[in-house]
Amino acid sequence: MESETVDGGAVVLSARRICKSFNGVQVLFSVNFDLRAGEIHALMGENGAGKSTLVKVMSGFEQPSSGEIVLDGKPVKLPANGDAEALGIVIIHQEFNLAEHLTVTESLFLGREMTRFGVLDRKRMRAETRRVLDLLGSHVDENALISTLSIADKQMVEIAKAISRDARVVFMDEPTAVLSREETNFLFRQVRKLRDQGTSFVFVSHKLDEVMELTDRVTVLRDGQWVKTSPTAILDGESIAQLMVGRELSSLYPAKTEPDVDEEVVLRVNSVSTGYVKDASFEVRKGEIIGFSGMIGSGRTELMEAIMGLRSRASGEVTVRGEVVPSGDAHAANLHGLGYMTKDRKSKGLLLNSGMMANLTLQSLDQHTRLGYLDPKSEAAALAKATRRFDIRVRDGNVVAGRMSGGNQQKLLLAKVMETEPDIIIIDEPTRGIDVGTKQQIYHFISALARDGRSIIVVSSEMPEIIGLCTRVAVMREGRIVGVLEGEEISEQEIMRYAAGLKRKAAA
Amino acid sequence: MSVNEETGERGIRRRSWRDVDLRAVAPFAALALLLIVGAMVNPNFIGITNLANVATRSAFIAIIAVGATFVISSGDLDLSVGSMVAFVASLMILFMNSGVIADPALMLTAAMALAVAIGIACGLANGLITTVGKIEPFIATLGTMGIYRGLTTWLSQGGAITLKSPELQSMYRPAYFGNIFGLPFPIVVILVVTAIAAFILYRTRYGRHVVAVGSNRDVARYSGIHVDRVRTIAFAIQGLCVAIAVLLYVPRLGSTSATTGILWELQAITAVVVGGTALKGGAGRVWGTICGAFILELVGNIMLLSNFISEYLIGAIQGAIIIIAMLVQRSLVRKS
Amino acid sequence: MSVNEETGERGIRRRSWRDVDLRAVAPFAALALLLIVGAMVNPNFIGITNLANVATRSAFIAIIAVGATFVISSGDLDLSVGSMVAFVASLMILFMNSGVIADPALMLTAAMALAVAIGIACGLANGLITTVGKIEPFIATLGTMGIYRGLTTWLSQGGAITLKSPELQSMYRPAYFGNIFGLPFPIVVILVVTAIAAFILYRTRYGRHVVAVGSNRDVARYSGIHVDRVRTIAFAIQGLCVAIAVLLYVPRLGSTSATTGILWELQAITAVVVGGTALKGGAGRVWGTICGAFILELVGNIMLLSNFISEYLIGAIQGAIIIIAMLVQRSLVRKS
Amino acid sequence: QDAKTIGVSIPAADHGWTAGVVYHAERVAEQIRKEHPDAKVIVKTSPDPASQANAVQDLAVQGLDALVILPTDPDQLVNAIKEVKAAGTFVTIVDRAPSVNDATVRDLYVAGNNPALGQTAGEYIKANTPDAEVVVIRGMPIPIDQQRQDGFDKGIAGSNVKVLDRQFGNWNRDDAFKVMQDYLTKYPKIDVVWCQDDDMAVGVLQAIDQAKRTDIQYVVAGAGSKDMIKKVMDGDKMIPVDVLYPPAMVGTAMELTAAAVFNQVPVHGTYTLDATLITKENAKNYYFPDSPF
Ligand SMILES: Nc1ncnc2c1ncn2[C@@H]1O[C@H](COP(=O)(O)OP(=O)(O)OP(=O)(O)O)[C@@H](O)[C@H]1O
Ligand SMILES: Nc1ncnc2c1ncn2[C@@H]1O[C@H](COP(=O)(O)OP(=O)(O)OP(=O)(O)O)[C@@H](O)[C@H]1O
Ligand SMILES: [Mg+2]
Ligand SMILES: [Mg+2]
Repeated sequence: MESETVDGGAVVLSARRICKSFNGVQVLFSVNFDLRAGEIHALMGENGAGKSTLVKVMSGFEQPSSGEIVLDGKPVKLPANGDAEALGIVIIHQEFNLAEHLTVTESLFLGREMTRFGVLDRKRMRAETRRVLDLLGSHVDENALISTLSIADKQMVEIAKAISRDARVVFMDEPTAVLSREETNFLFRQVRKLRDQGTSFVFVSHKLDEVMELTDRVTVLRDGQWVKTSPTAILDGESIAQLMVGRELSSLYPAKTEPDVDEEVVLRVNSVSTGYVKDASFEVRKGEIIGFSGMIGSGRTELMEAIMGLRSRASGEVTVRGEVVPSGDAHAANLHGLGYMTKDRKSKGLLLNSGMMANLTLQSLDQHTRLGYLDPKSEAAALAKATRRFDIRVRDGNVVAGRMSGGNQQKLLLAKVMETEPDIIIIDEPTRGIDVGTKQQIYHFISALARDGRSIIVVSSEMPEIIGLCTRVAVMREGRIVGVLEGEEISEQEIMRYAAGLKRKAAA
Repeated sequence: MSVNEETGERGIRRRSWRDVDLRAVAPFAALALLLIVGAMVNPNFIGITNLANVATRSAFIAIIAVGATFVISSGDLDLSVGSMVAFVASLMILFMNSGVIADPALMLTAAMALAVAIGIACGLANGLITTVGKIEPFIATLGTMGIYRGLTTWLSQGGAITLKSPELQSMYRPAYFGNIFGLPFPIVVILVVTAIAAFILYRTRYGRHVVAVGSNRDVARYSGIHVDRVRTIAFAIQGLCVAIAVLLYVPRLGSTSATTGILWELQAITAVVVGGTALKGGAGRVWGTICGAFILELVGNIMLLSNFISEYLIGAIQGAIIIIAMLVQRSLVRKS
Repeated sequence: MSVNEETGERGIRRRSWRDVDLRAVAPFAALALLLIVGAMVNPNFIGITNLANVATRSAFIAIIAVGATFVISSGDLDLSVGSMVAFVASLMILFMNSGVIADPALMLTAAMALAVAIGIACGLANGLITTVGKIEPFIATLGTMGIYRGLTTWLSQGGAITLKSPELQSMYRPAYFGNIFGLPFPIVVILVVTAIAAFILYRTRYGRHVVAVGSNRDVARYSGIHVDRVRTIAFAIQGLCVAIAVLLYVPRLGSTSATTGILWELQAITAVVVGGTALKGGAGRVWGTICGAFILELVGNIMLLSNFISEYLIGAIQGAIIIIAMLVQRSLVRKS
Repeated sequence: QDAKTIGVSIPAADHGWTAGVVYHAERVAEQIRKEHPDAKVIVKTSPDPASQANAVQDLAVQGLDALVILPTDPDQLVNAIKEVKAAGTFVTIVDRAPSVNDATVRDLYVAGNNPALGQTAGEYIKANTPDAEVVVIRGMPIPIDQQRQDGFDKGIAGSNVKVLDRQFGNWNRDDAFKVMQDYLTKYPKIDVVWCQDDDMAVGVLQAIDQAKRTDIQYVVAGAGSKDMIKKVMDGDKMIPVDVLYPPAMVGTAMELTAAAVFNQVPVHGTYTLDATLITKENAKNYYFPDSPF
């Protein structure tokens, strides 16, 4: 733990008795928050606790319903829409804040383009972009269109955008949720450097280890209320979790149950190739949880999408209980009992302008059809059940999906996929942006499904998740499955070895 | 998690009436305003005959616009509907003139079936060119607009196509001029078509899929929806609605020409948008749409009944009224 | 974690030139195809005179469409351009006929300045109604379309407004019929306008903002861009382009009427879309747009020069050609 | 006794000729109002058949004693007209007759003569340039245009006059300009242009002028707009004649109708106007410098 905290450093920005309501529904209750010069301050809380809302209020993107923001000891009304940047306050949004049609450079400089004699200085902007991306260890091409980037790369651009501005205060709302460990390390290095130069950071994350590693102080919110602020050094992960959830947490991962060796093979993937993925073969037994690990961009998502018929397969075959699943037909895959939860909840998972119910039942409308028409009562019942089962917390049941907190969106997405009652469930990044309490719930849920005789494929970049849940782990590298690990072999070092290409073995 | 129960309960809370309903009600408010204006302009305006006339003749645009609501909700656009009306009507009349079926009742039934079939086929063609050909719907249907209109010109050899048999004509006439329990038949058709459309859009799986596709194609695809099929069917529904409009149009004038239905596509789209459906797709308001169609027709009617406006300025005032009606709507929604 | 280097390398992949450039080139490929078809249809087609004629008369739509590229890129739509042409031209001619300035050269200059000012004002009006009034641009400009057209009809009392002074007329005539180094003057204007537009769209801050606003309004707003201002200015640019088109239009026939510019909005939008700009906004291709305008004019020209097509079918075949041209474009882009 | 209402339904001013119709309808309406102070004369314009049918309905709602209608497309309006007639209203149809044009549809028919407009033009060309190669610019694909074409063909029948091409110019000067430009590209030699409408002639003349072609001997237009009649009067070589198809006919119809309504003058039946050939000699009789057309 770093200890160069500027202890008792001057308070730069603070929130005093902030209340915030949306459409008459209160989400922040008289919250106080102080940010000192040159500190990294973690903001923790369950999904929907109000972290993002507080961050938005303190950066001018939302106006508080009551209470005041104090900058350098003076109460201010922050200008809206990112204009607070002029005051040195920038924010990395939890939702991506990028326009798909622009290039990386264009996005980075949007709203503050460099010009020479009124003409865009594209060369200088490109060079500057390259410089900032390199600082962050990102290899994103500065001329690439945003629409062609992976989520992680978009997040890096988003971070680069904030870092590159001369900021006094940087709010980072779950910047690492979609990043790999290395990318996170690069980011942290940069953050510490800037912190040492006097920049203050607010770091929102559900990753306890990162919070412990990076931050100087922690503030915990629960249900929109301030619970505690204290130096990170005197806390440990467990106590933070306890503060957040308001009770003690039992062990995160449920006990593993291995399926019988003679259990039926339900899914067989036979040398499937697509654009990038080459010759992938594996099989999944009934009641099994198999993990897919690998570096970012190793092709896991692409393989899963190919299995699901969301991408056409160049060659190879997918069978479920001996029946061939046609290529390029997602609906047919569903009918075969396959279910897929995308990692990209914003642009592929949820209809952001629709309410919870429309989203939840979109994929499973058949279940609610009576004599050819949809039965709203049956849908409402499904929603009530799903909100309980997945602990979806919204303060306003009428809110559209795009306005829900990030974690609750993730839960809604999971609920949506589970509504189809698939036998074989592919979950891409199951707990992205999920708080610890709910994480535990989701793990137990997955495990219960497996015990129930369903098969689960977990694609995850979080090593502990893979190790804690799965009885078998396939590792991908450059579009190929380079090894399938079992039992004792499953460990962080071993998986890394395969992922890095230091080791490989024939697919099981 | 102890907050559970309580969150759940809150979750089920009724959809806030202020938020949702006012937006749906707004077009009707604009309509009410127009009715008041109309009544001030001319005392005849509020008479049953006049209002029934206006409602009756809004039938064509209203029914076409109901179809357009599907296409627009699914994120597409159909510019060909006006010329499709001309095309379907021409073929229908030509068929009736051909006299291949001797019995008039049978002939009429066959002709109507034919019109419906052609309408759906034209709609399907639009849909397939757009989805399979992956061409912007604006261009694809601009192309078919030219094609349908051109074929009509060719069929009519530049003239008009008129229903010849007086027997058929008098038999068919009530389809536009008749009434059921005092309600003009076209109004009955509008109501039935709209009710069915509302049912499909709000109460069936297909309707949900339309909105999902219009709202975000990727999300729809990842939810196992056949996006192209949904879009194509929406175009086919549009074609069907055009055919239904033709079934009312032919008995009214008993004839068509290459100029039939010119600019109806603009009117239909306007009706949809005035009715509260956004052109970007992702939400459809069928009842709003027919309200929009009625508003458009009413504006024209008020112009005609008012006797103090230079007819040169009619277009200008119609334009101004449409803008004002939209401003009224917006301010209503914003106030809520 | 040592894998870093290598993952990196893959990341550095250049923005694929095939992906981007072919899409920009596609309209030109369709144009080339048309030129070949034209040459086969009629040997006169490829003659300099004919091609110059076509290019010259595409000037109005091309210049208007350049403005439309801004509006469409920023995610809006302007349906009023056709009637705006009529309105601006009428006022310009009326001003010249008023004879308030005796010196013809001065009068002409003043009239041109007036036209530009009115065009910009009309565009601004569209922009403000859309942004401040928060009305869908489709409806807002449909309204102003009616207003401008109605005012024109009223100004002309339904007839034509003709430039009276023969002196002014002969002085102004070269603006359409003249040429510079053998290049017809309107073509020069197209090229200059497009070059300036391309510069603004691709090389200035404002151009960036236009694309950002069209791509994602919220993102643009969050980046501190004044979204409404950007949109309004795009409408004003559209108005300016309309005014420039008028400056070329008036010398051609020396008169306007209430029917001038009818349906030009559809043509302008078509030119923009055929040129590769998506109607959903977020990307503008100015050079593609003038290519699109030229394609449209060429299709009509080929139809007329061909000897084997019934004049009744011209519309149908034009429609088909547009669809085919788009399919050619698409297949080119997809193959890449 | 003078408190009568006359409804006048005419096409919207969508080109010069219809603009003339609107002008004359307004002019005569004013005149009737002056003569009969209690009379109501309501003039309504409509852009297409469907909206004209609506307009007729709207006029009927106001209680009509007489209807004067110049239908945009007669066959499509027969039903609407019959409706009015059935209510006992005096009906006058102007210019464009439906296929069934008898006392069941109207009381009075004031006929412009569309076939004659074509025929007069054709006969003039036949008489003056019997071996001419002619290009034709049509209006829009609607019946009256077809009637003019048929009349023209009848007019040139039995001569060596050859029609090289017929294309639509939509009664629009810009479109006519384009079509003419392309004709000039397509045909190295053109003797005569028949463009049947004065509006389109404006575009045609500009195109010929631009191409500096001297082979075209003259242009025959039609309608009788003040600009073209002026040219005829001035002896313009390119516009030696014009075929009269006066928009003022609507005024004639209104006057006759007023006579029927107010003074019970029996004016039933058909009044046909000639498609007079305007030449340099008689041009001044048809020149109205104040008309917008
Ligand atoms: N614009 C809005 N309109 C309505 N409700 C909103 C809006 N923004 C946030 N909320 C609600 O406020 C509550 C707090 O959301 P917030 O995004 O601040 O949570 P969070 O702590 O960031 O959660 P997470 O960890 O899941 O990101 C949620 O119930 C959310 O639905
Ligand atoms: N060298 C390369 N050539 C072509 N495409 C590549 C290359 N490297 C990566 N890609 C792209 O990366 C994608 C693989 O990313 P995918 O999302 O499937 O990986 P992932 O393992 O799921 O990573 P993530 O953690 O980002 O989800 C492929 O679709 C491919 O387009
Ligand atoms: Mg959040
Ligand atoms: Mg992945």
